[in-house]
Amino acid sequence: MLKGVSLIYLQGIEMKSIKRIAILASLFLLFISVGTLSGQEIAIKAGTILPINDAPIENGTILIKDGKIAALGQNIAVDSDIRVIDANGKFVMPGMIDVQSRLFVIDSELNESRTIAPELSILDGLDPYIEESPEVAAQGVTAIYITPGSRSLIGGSGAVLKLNGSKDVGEMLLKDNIAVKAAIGVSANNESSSLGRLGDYSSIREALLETKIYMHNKEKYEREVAKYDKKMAEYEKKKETKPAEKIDKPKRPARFRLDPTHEVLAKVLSKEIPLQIEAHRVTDILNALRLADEFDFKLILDKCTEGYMIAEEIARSKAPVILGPVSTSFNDMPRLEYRNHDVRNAAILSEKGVKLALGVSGKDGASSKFVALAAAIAVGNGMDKGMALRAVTLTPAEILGVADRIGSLQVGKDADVVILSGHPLDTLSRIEMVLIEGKTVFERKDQQ
Amino acid sequence: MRIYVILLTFLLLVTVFIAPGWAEVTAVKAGRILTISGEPITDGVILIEDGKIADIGTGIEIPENATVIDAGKSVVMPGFVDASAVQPVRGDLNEQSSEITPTLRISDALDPQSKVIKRVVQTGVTTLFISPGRQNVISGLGVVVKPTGNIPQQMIIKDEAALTVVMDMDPTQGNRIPRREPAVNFYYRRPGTRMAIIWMLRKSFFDAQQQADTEPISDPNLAILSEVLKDEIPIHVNARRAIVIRAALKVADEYGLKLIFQECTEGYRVAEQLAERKIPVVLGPFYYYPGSIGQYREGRQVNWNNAGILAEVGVKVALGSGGQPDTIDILTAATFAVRHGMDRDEALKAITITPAEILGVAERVGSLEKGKDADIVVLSGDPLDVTTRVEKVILNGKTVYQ
Amino acid sequence: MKSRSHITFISMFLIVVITGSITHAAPVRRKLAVEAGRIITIAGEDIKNGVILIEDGTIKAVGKDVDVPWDAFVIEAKDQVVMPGFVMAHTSSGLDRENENMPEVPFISTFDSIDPISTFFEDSLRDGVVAMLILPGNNTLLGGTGTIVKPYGRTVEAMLIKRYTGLKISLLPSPNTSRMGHMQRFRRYMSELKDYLEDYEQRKADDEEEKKPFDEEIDVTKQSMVDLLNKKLTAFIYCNRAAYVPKALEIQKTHGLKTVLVLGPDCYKAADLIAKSKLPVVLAPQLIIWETNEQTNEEEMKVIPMIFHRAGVKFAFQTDTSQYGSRYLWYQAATAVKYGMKRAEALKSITLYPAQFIGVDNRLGSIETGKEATLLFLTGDPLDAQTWVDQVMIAGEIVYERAKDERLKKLLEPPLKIQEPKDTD
Amino acid sequence: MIKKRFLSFLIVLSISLCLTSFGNEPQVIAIRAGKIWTVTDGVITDGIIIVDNGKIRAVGQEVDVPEGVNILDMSDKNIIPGIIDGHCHIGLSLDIFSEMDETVAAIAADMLILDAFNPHSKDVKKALSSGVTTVMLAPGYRNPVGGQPAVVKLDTSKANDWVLKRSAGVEFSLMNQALMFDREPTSRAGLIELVKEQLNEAKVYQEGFNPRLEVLNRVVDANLPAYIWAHTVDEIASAMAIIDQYNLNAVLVAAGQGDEIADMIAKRDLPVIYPPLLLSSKDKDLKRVGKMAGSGVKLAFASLAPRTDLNDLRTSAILAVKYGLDKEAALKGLTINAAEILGVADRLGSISEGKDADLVILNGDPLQPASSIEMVIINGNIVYQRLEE
Repeated sequence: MLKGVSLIYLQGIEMKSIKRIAILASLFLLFISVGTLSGQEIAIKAGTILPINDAPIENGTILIKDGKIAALGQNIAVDSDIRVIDANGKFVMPGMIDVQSRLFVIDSELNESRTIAPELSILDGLDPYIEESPEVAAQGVTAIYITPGSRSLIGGSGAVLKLNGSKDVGEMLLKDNIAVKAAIGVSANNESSSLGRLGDYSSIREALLETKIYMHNKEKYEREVAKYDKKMAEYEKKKETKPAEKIDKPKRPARFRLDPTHEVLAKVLSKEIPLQIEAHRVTDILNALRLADEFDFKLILDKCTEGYMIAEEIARSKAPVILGPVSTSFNDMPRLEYRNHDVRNAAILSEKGVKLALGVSGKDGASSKFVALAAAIAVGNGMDKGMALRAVTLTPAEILGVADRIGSLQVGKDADVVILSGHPLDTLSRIEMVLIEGKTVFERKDQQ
Repeated sequence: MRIYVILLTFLLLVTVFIAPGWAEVTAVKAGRILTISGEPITDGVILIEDGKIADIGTGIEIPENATVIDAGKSVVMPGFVDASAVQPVRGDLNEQSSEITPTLRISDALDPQSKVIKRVVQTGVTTLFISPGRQNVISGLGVVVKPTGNIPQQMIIKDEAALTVVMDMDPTQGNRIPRREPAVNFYYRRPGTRMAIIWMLRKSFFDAQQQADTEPISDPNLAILSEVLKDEIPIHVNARRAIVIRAALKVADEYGLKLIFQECTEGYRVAEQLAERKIPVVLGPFYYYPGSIGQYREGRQVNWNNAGILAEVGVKVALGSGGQPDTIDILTAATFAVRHGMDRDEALKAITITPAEILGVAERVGSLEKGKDADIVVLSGDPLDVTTRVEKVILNGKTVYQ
Repeated sequence: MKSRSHITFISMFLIVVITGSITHAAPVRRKLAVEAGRIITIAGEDIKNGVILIEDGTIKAVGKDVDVPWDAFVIEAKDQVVMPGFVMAHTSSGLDRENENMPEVPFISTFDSIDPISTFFEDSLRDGVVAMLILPGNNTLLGGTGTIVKPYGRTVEAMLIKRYTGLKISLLPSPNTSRMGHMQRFRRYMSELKDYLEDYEQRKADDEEEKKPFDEEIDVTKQSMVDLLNKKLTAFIYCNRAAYVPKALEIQKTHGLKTVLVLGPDCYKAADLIAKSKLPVVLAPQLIIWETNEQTNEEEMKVIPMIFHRAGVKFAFQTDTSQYGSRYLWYQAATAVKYGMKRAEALKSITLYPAQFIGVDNRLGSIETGKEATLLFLTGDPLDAQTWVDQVMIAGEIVYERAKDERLKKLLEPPLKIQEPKDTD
Repeated sequence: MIKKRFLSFLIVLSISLCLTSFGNEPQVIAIRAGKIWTVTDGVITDGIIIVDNGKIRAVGQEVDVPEGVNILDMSDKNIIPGIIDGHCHIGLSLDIFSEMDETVAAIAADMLILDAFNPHSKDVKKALSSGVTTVMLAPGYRNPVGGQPAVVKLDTSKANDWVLKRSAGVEFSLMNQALMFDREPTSRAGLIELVKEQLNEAKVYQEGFNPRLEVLNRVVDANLPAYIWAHTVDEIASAMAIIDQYNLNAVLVAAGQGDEIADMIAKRDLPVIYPPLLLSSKDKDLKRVGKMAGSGVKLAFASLAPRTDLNDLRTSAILAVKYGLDKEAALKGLTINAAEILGVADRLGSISEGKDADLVILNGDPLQPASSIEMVIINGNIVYQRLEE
C-alpha cells in the first residue's frame, strides 16, 4: 500500500525534494517491516496471476501481510524467513463471489407473510450451523451474497458473508444492509396472474410514495425541534438575567414516532442503499426501470430472465444486473418464470455493455460451488471469456459495494486468493488452495 | 513342469488340514455370562468360529491365533430378540388397495440402508421380526431378519415367518362409508366397524377352507390362507382390548388356528384363557407412563403390571418395541416391567429366548449355547439397572457396535 | 414404617391431645427427628445412618451423631434413603391452555390458569417433584410471567411458593412469520417500550420541576417488561434451534437481562457458545437425538447432557410429557449417568441447580440447616429403576404416602378376577 | 473485435452455401477438421471425413477425396459424433409444470410413448442447438410399468426416418415415487408384488387378446429390453432380484446410489443410464458416478429434460470427469455407450465408416463447457449453425 502512495506522491512534486521523501519512505518501510515481521506474512510465487482489474501477470509474486495484499507484481523483494507458497506453473485469482446464494438458509423460515417488510435483516434468518460451506469454499467461492425470500414484495436487506468456516455470523459478516430486496411478478407457487403482477408494482410504488410523505414529516419535526431548542435557550438565558419576569415555557413538540419500515425506505430514496428488484418478464423489468426513473433510487436488477429481449433498454438505464440462473438445470424442476429462459442471455446483455454479475441460484446451499461452472457455460454460449471471469469476481463486488475489500487482487484489498492448476474457466482444473484474509481455508491433500 | 504340479497338490493338502485351525477364531472373556438357557457363568469364555458359538464355559483354553475380546468385569448376554420390531422400510407400509392382502411380503421392501437399523443395533437387538402395516385386516407375511448386510437377501433369516392379522380398530381408520355405489374414491371400502373386521376375517378363512381340497388353489391369497389353516404359517393377531382378544379366540377355535397375540395391552383381563390355550404373547410398545390405550377412541386406563400378571399365570411373554421408532428401547422396557412387578429372570427371558421360540428361530438365536449364532451383547453392568450401557454388540461373530 | 419406641409414641400422643384443641389443622408436629439409613444432602457428602432434626418445618441440624431432643417425634427410616425433593425449573403443564394467540402478552400470568386438581400435580408428587416453575408455552413471543408452586394443595394460593417470577420469551416464530419478522417484532416492541419510558421520565421530570405531585403509574401492561429491564424478573428465553442461541445472547447483552436459556434438543451445536456466556440452561425433555453426519451420511447418536457437561455448562432437566416421553426426573438423571456423567452432578441437576435457577435455593434444593424440611423418603438409591418414592415431606408435613396411594395400587395390582362364562357357542 | 467477427461470418456463410446448395439430393461432402474424436479408434488430428448420402464413407488422415468435391476447411475445430441422450421427455405433450406422466393406470405396458411425441414442438427445435442428435423418449417413473420408450433423431423435418425405434423396450419403475395414495400400489411391498404378478401372468400367457400381456411376454421370453428406474440401494437390490428371477435383458435407469453395490451391478454387467449430475450438489453425490464407472459398470448419461436443459447433458458429463470419472468413459457415455445401450450402435455412436453422418463441430475441447457448438449435422444435413447475432 505504501509503495503505491509514494509513487503518486512523487509525480506531484519537483525533483529537489524527491531524495528527502525517498529516505523518509524507506525508513518508514523498514520500520513497518521490522515491526510487523512477527505479523502473519505470506508470499505466493505464481505462474500466472489474474488480478481481474487489469492484465494477467506472468511469473508474478503476491506479498500478503496481516490478511491484506501488501504487494503484487513481477519482481517483489521477498524476505527469506516468511512463509512462501510455491504456485509456479499454476493460476492465482481472487476469490469468487456467488451473488444468489442459498447457503445458511432454510427456505421455509425466510418467507414473511407481511408483503412490505423492508426493515427485516437476513442476519436474523441465518443458521451458521449448516455444514455446507466447506464444500463451497473448496471450489474457490470465498464470499456469498444472501437475500431474504422472494415471496414478500419488499423482503428486507441482504448481506455479504465470507466463507471463513466460523460458526459466528459476526465473524463471517463482511457487510450488511447491502440492498433492500423487492420482487415484482414472482409467483409463489407456480401460478401467476397479470393482475397480480400489476398489483405488485402499484403496492411497491405506494410504499415509496408513503415514505416520501414520512421523510417530509420527519424534516418538519426536526425543524420544529430546532426551533424549540432555540426558544428553550432564550428562555434559559432570560430566566437567569431576569428571574422575576414571568415567561411561558415553550411547549415541547409531540414525539415523532420513528417507523422502521419507512426509515429503511428513506435510505433507499436518499440513495444510501440500492433497491434490488427481482423481475423475470419483460413487463416486470420495464416496470422496475420505470420505478427507478420516477423515484431516482439506485436500482439493481435481479434474475432478469428475459433481459435479452430488451438489452438496449437495460444498457441505457445503466442499472447493474445480477443475472438469474445461467442455466435452468441448476434448480431441478424449472419455474414458470423460466419459460422463456435463454442460455445466451448473459452473452447478449454483456455485449450491450450491461454491468453483469453471474448467479447460480441453485436448489440448495451447496450449489454455490458451481459459480465457475456457470461462468464456463456462459462463455460456451457466446459470452466473452474476460467479461465472464469479471462477472464472478470484480463486477459483483462493485455492484454490492464491497469492491474496496474483495473482487480483485489489488494492493490494500483482502487477501482472498484461490490457486488453481489451470485457467478458472477450464472446468477440469483443480483447486489447489484457497486463502481467506491470508488464512488457509482449503488445501488439496490427495494428489488425485 | 511336473515338479510344480506336485508342489501345488502338496500345498493344497496342507491347507485343507490346517484350514480349520486357521479359520477366524475369536474368544470373548467376561466376568459374568448370562446364558439364559443355563446357569450364569462367572469368569467364563465363549469361543466363536465362523459366526457360530464353538464352545462356552469356564477354563476353556484359548488357541493362540484367536483374537481375544476381553470384556473385563462387564456382563455378557445373548443378543436381544425383538418380536415386534420397528420396520426398516422406505415408503408407505400399508397396501390400501384391498383389506385382505395375505400375499404381500414385507421382505420385498426391506431397506438395508435404513437409519433405523443402526439405532436398533445400538440397543443390543440382533434379531428382528418385521411385520407389514396395520391398516389392513390381513396385512401380509412378516419376516425375521438380522440388522446386517447391504442387500435385503443378506438380512433375511426366515421369510414368511408369520401372517399378520389386525383386529383392533386400526383397519377402520380413514375408511368412509360409500354413500352411493360405485364407490368413487379408493377409501370408500368395507370395514367401518369391528363387526365388519371379524366378518371379513371369518369369510376369508371360510373361502380358504372351501378351496382347501382343490389342488392347486388358483387364487394366491387363498393358497397362503390354506397353508395357515394347516398350521404351516403361524398367525400374529394385533389386538389391544379384552373384547377384541376374546373375539380372536372365538375365530381361532372355529378354524383351529394357532394364535400369537401382538400388543395385547389388556391381556391381564383374559390371562387365564391365554394360559389355558398356551397362546404366547408379544407385548407391544412400552410407555414409561402407560396412560390410555393408544389414540383409537378407546381411552381406558391400563394396568401397568400387564407383563408381570401374564408371566405369573404361565403365559409365554415376550417384550417387543412395538414398531414405534422412538419408544423406550427393549432393555429399558424389561427394566420397567420388573419395576411394575414382573419377575427378573422372566423379564430377561422375555427379551431373548421366549421371542426366539415364538418366532421359531430358537435353534439359532436367543441364548448362548454351543452351535447357536454368535450374537452377543456386552453390558457395562447389571442388565436391569437403568444406568447400564450397551458397550459392544457382536453379530455372527463380528463386532458391529462398540 | 413403625415408630422406634412406644414410650416416645405415647408421650407424643399426650402432647398432641393437649395441643390438639389449639391447632385444629392436621397435627403438624413442631419438633421432628428423621433417622435414615442414608441421607443424600446434595450440599455435602452422603451420611450413613444419619439424623435430621426439624423444627417448625425448617431443618435445625443434620449429621451422624445429632442428639435427638426428648420431645421430638422420631420418624424411623433406617432402610430408606432420604434426599431433598426434586425441583423442576421450567414446565408448561398444569395449565388449561399454554399459549395465548397474541404474540406480545407479557402482562398475563400463569397464576390465573393453574388447575390444582390436574393429574399432572398428583403424578409429580408421586414421582418426587416438590416445586416447579410454571411458565407459558413456547408459541408466543412475550408469553407472560410464571409462578412457582408445590404440587400439593387444594387451591392455587395453598400451592403457592412464589407468585410473580420469571418472564417467558420464545424465539420460535409463530406459524406465518419468518424468523427475521419475529426478531424484528421483538426489537420494535423494545424500542417502543424505551420511547414510552423516556416520555414517562420526561413527564416525571417536568412535574418535579414544577413541584407538582407526580402520581402517574407505569402502564400496567408494560410493568412486567419494566421489571425485566431492571432485573426484578428473570427472562426465560426459549430457543428451539442452535441458530437462535446467538440471537438470545444478543438480547441478553443489549438489554442486560437476568437470563435462563430454555433449549430445544438441536441447541447442543451451540454448546461452547453457551458455555462462554455462563448462562444457566434448562435442557429439553428429549435427551438423546440422532443426527445424520453430512460427510459420512451415517447417523450419530448425540447425548445432549454429556455435550453440555463436557462444555462446562450448569443445567437442569425437564420431564417429557409426550406419549412416549420419560416422565421421571430421576430417569433423566439416570440417563445422563448412563452416558458418563458423575452421580453427584446428575443429582444436583434435579435438585440444587434448578432451585438456584428459579431463585428458591434459600429454601429448597439441598438438606442444610436453615433450609425448609422438604424431603423424599425413597425405598432405595434414587437412580435405581426399582426404587419408589415412599413418602414426601413438605415443610415438615408428610403430604404423600405410597401406602395410601389408591391410584397407584389400582395401576399395579390386578383387578378382581371376574369369572368368565364358559364360551359355548 | 469487429474485424474478427466479420471474418468468421464469412467462413460460416461459405460452408452453409455449399452444404445447403446440395439441398435435398444428398451428395458427397468432405470436411477437414483440426481434431476428429472418433471415440472408437482414437483422435485423428487434421483428418478428413467423407460423407456420402447421409452416411460416413471414410474417415482418416489421408483419405482420397473424389474429384469435384471441395473440402470444407474446419482446421481449427473439433468434431465429435452426435451426442445421444439416454432418457428424456422432450416434446411430449406433458406440461412441464404438471404431472410428468400418466398416473391413472399402474400397468400401462401397451402405451407407446411415441404417440404422445409432438415432432414440431418448440422444445425440439430449440434442442437442436445443444449438440444432442438422438434421444430416447421415455415415460416417467410414476408408474410401476410406464409404457414403451422410443429412440428418435431430433431432425424431425424429413418424413419419418427420424424414428429409429418405435418400441425400444418396456419401462418399469421400482422407485417410491411410483406409490400413489389413491391407486394401487400404495406400499413398497405392494409395488414389487404387483410387478412380479404381472411378469408371472406374462410367463404363462399364450395367444390371446390382452395387448398388455403380449408386450410383457416378449420382455420375459424374447429378450425385449426392460428399462428399470431404481435410485436407492434397496430399490436397485429389488430390481436385481427381479432381473435374476425372470432373467430379463435389463438396463438400470438412474441408479443414483448404485456406487455402493457397483460390484454386484458389474457382475451382472447391467448397463446404467445415469441421471444428470447437476441435480445433485453435495460432493459425496457428485463422486458416485466416478466410483461406479471405476468398478466396471457401463454408463450412459440422461438429461431427464425438461428437468434439466439438453444443453447441459455435456456439462453433466464434464462435471462427472471433474469429480472422478475418466475422460474416456465420459465421452463414450455421451456417444457409443448410449448407442449400444439403446441398441442403435450399428448406425450411431462413433465416427466410423458406414455409420450415420451425425456430427457436432465445436470451437474447442469437447470436454470443456466453455467451448461452444459451431454447427450440428444430422444425416449429412446442417440442422444448426451458430450465427453471431
